[in-house]
Amino acid sequence: MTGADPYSPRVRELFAAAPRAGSLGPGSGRVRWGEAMALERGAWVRFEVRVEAGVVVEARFRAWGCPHVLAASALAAERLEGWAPGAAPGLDAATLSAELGVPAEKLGRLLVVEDAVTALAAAAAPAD
Amino acid sequence: MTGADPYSPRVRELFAAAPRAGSLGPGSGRVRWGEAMALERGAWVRFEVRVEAGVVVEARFRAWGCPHVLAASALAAERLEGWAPGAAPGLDAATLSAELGVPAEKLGRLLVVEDAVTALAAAAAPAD
Amino acid sequence: MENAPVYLDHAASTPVRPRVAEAMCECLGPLGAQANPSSAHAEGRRAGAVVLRAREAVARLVGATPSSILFTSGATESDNLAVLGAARAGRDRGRHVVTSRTEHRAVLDACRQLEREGFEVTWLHPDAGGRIPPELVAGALREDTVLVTIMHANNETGVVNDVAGIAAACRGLGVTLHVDAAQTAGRIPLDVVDLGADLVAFTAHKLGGPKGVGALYVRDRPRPALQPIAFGGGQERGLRPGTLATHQLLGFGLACDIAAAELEQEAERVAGLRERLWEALRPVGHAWRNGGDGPRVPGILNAGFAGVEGESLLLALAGDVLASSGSACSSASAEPSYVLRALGLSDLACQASLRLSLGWSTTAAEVDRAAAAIRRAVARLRSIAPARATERVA
Amino acid sequence: MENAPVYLDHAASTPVRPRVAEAMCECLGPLGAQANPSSAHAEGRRAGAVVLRAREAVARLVGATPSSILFTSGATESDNLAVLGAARAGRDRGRHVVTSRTEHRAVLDACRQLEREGFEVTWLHPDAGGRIPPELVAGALREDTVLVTIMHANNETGVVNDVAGIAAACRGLGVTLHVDAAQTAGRIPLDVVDLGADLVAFTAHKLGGPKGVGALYVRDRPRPALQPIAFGGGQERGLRPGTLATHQLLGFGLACDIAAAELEQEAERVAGLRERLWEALRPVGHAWRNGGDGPRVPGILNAGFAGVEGESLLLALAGDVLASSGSACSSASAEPSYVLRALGLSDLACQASLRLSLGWSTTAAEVDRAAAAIRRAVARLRSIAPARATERVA
Ligand SMILES: Cc1ncc(COP(=O)(O)O)c(C=O)c1O
Ligand SMILES: Cc1ncc(COP(=O)(O)O)c(C=O)c1O
Repeated sequence: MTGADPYSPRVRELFAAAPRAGSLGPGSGRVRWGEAMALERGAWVRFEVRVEAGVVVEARFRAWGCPHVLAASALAAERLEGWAPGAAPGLDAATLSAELGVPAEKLGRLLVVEDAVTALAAAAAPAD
Repeated sequence: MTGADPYSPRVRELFAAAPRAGSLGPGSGRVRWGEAMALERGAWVRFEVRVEAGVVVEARFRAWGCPHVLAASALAAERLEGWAPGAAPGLDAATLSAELGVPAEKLGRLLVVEDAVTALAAAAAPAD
Repeated sequence: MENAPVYLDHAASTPVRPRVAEAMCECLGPLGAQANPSSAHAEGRRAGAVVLRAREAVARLVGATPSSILFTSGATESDNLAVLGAARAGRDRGRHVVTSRTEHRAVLDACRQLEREGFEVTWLHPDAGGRIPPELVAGALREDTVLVTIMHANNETGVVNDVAGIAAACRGLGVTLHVDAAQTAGRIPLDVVDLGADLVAFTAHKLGGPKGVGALYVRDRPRPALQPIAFGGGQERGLRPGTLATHQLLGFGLACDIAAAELEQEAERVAGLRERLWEALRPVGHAWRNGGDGPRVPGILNAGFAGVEGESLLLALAGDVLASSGSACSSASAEPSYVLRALGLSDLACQASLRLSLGWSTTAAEVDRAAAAIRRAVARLRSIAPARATERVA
Repeated sequence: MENAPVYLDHAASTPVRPRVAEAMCECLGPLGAQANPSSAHAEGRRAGAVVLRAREAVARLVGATPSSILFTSGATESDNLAVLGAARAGRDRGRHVVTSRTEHRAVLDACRQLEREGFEVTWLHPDAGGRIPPELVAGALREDTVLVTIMHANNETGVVNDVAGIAAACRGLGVTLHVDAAQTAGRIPLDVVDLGADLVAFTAHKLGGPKGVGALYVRDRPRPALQPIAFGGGQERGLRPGTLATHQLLGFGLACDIAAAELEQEAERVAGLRERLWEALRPVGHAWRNGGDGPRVPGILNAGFAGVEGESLLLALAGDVLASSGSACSSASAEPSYVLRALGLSDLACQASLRLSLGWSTTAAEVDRAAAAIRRAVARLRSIAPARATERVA
């Protein structure tokens, strides 16, 4: 019913600070990106990572969507740092939403974040 | 709808003072009475008059009923003084109700007052 | 206030408790919760939190979970939502409804509407004490009964029905039981679980809260099927749409809290005042109480005075006592009370009756003043009535 | 209050006018009108007189006779009573209803209920400006049309329909016309006779009055047939039962009086503030107004900002501006506004839109503060969004 705060403290914090929002600047290593968009669901997310020695050393996100989408994108970007492409990133919608306390009706939007991570994982996978 | 005073000033006045309520005391002349009762309509009315030389010189009423019935009975008793039995008393429900501003849904009750007047008129009619 | 008339019409509406009025005023003020409680922004959520606390307070008073309390505009709407909503939702299972002749008009008229919609209604007659015995309900139940609607306490006589017994009769038969508790909530201990009802109607203005707000308890498990009577907005679980009136709910909730805190002590005090009033009235002679013995709410004394007509008694009392001859909504009509008639009273006895209802604001001094005034008025009206009117009481 | 967020959500609910709050408090106090306004005694009549004056005030604001104003719990109930009541009353004459896709959910959902009851509903699409042209209504009318229900002004875009034109199209065809005027009463001149509607819904909390009270205008001559949605008590000509909430009606009436006295001047002032707001927002670039040109209520600016998502914009603004992305009752849901979609906006454009609604409490300083905050928030969110999001607006 009415009265409850739809945003958990962690969502508010990530939304307000938006750490890692934006694009990577010039630098060493390989830069890879992954993007997903579902305008009818109200989400458009893009990740960029810099990979050095098989490990993500820097991650950035851009997101258009509700606060939960922005917060989940920021959280995912944080977790992407230290990730070794080729391994599973472990950043699916269910994980992100549980950590952030996202209401059920927003799950569809978090799938867009997951899709962008998946696209990134495909783009960043080491060529074998 | 709500808010209007169901009792006209005249009804309030007659109800409060109830002039001529009660019974006739001992005295000269002929005493006659008329009564009507309709409990399901909520009215029971009785008139007593003292007739001297063919004219009512004193009238009394008793009434059980709503304020409109009591007021109409008091008004009728007042009018009965000076009335010459045999003539039409002219105290029908419509007349009484118009004079007192009685709401339409109470008309049925004023008919009981009229009936009591009619009974009185019959009882007081000069024997011919 | 020494000379103001004594207000003995708590069954029609109680004055708002001063603390309730104060809190409502604050809520209506510049720093109050002014936004739409459905709005997502901070002010909306602040209003929403007020609504939530009110829901908890109402739930607490009646032993319900907050999620089982729907807010409405009053018991009339709650009754309609319950009666029409449960019957219509059940119409594929059956079209038989059981109720009584002494229900409030909100229930009576909703049941009449169901008759127009093709339902068959069994109208139970109360016993001489004004109660609907559970056996009577049990005997009326049929295979196709979908709804039983019986009030908790009657608003004219104050007699309390054995709802738990009625619930037991309904149990396991797939019958939804609705109870109109407008006259009992906040006045006598009431626990929806003990009552065993599926739906219970409440209203704030009979327990020291504001007019225009009420609630319907809708049991959580199992949840009775209910078709809304109005649509849109999605508020109140889609069962009752419309912007929630924050200040009204705040007042309702606070009134429930106060009533809950004082419940037993007030019930005793008010019942004591009612008996004091009756004892002070008896000396007038040819007087009786309507509603017989047995459980009743503390605040209602329905008394008859032979030789007196109710409306005239009320007018004679007007400067001294404010009361009703029946329920407020029928007080403008010239009809004798259908509730008293259903008890088997004669026309004369019905019309000789007065409902004196006491509540939180009533004091012993007021009771004494009222009793003296009533005695005077009865004596005066008897002196005007035909002599035999006082003797003729059935 | 310098640092309190600017309240730009008057379309969801207006703060209660201080004079209204004050008068309501008095009414709730110990010397207020506490009795049941249906009670016949002096206190009841005093409450009844308050109700009567409120009825006159509401009637005056909208050019109606007092007897044509029924009190309800708000526009949601008024809409339901009108839509369900008129259609059901007319079902023997025909079962076709005409409405639009941009109605308030109270009307939409009532019409959906009619569909479940066997009515056929024609759902008109607005033109690009968000209006329902009278010709469109005329074209939808059939022999079996019993009800047309079209809102006066839309609560999201503020665009005003040509109701008089629609009424002309319906005239003489035995069609009942209902108009939801929740967003216009007290905000723009409104005369029910000029509108030509048979039924018009109002609510107090959009014009400086309290939440939880509204009205339905029911034309006197000819009187449209109307089946109640709730029963009992006989109040409001048997069309809307329940104890009337004296203090609420008092507040509603007084708010109408104040609105009427200031109507034209306030409409001009608020429209000026709305334009000032828009002019201050335009420099942010890639911004547009929803709802096109043509008549609109003064207080609503529905604007889109490419590259920005409404809910995030609201959260980014939370400390500075309180507004909505759609109507309050849908603000908790994740759905894009059905009203903007019906205008033909793309998903992106719908979700990039914000409803800023101004009213009696809004000042120029607040508008400037709000505009600065919105510009900052838009810029920040754009800096976070994918670069092409700002360009991609249909
Ligand atoms: C038993 C009973 N039910 C229902 C109601 C109606 O309640 P409300 O006035 O809140 O509509 C009342 C009193 O008016 C009542 O006494
Ligand atoms: C156009 C419109 N109709 C109906 C309503 C519902 O009114 P209420 O909140 O009084 O139920 C609203 C606002 O909530 C509205 O804007």
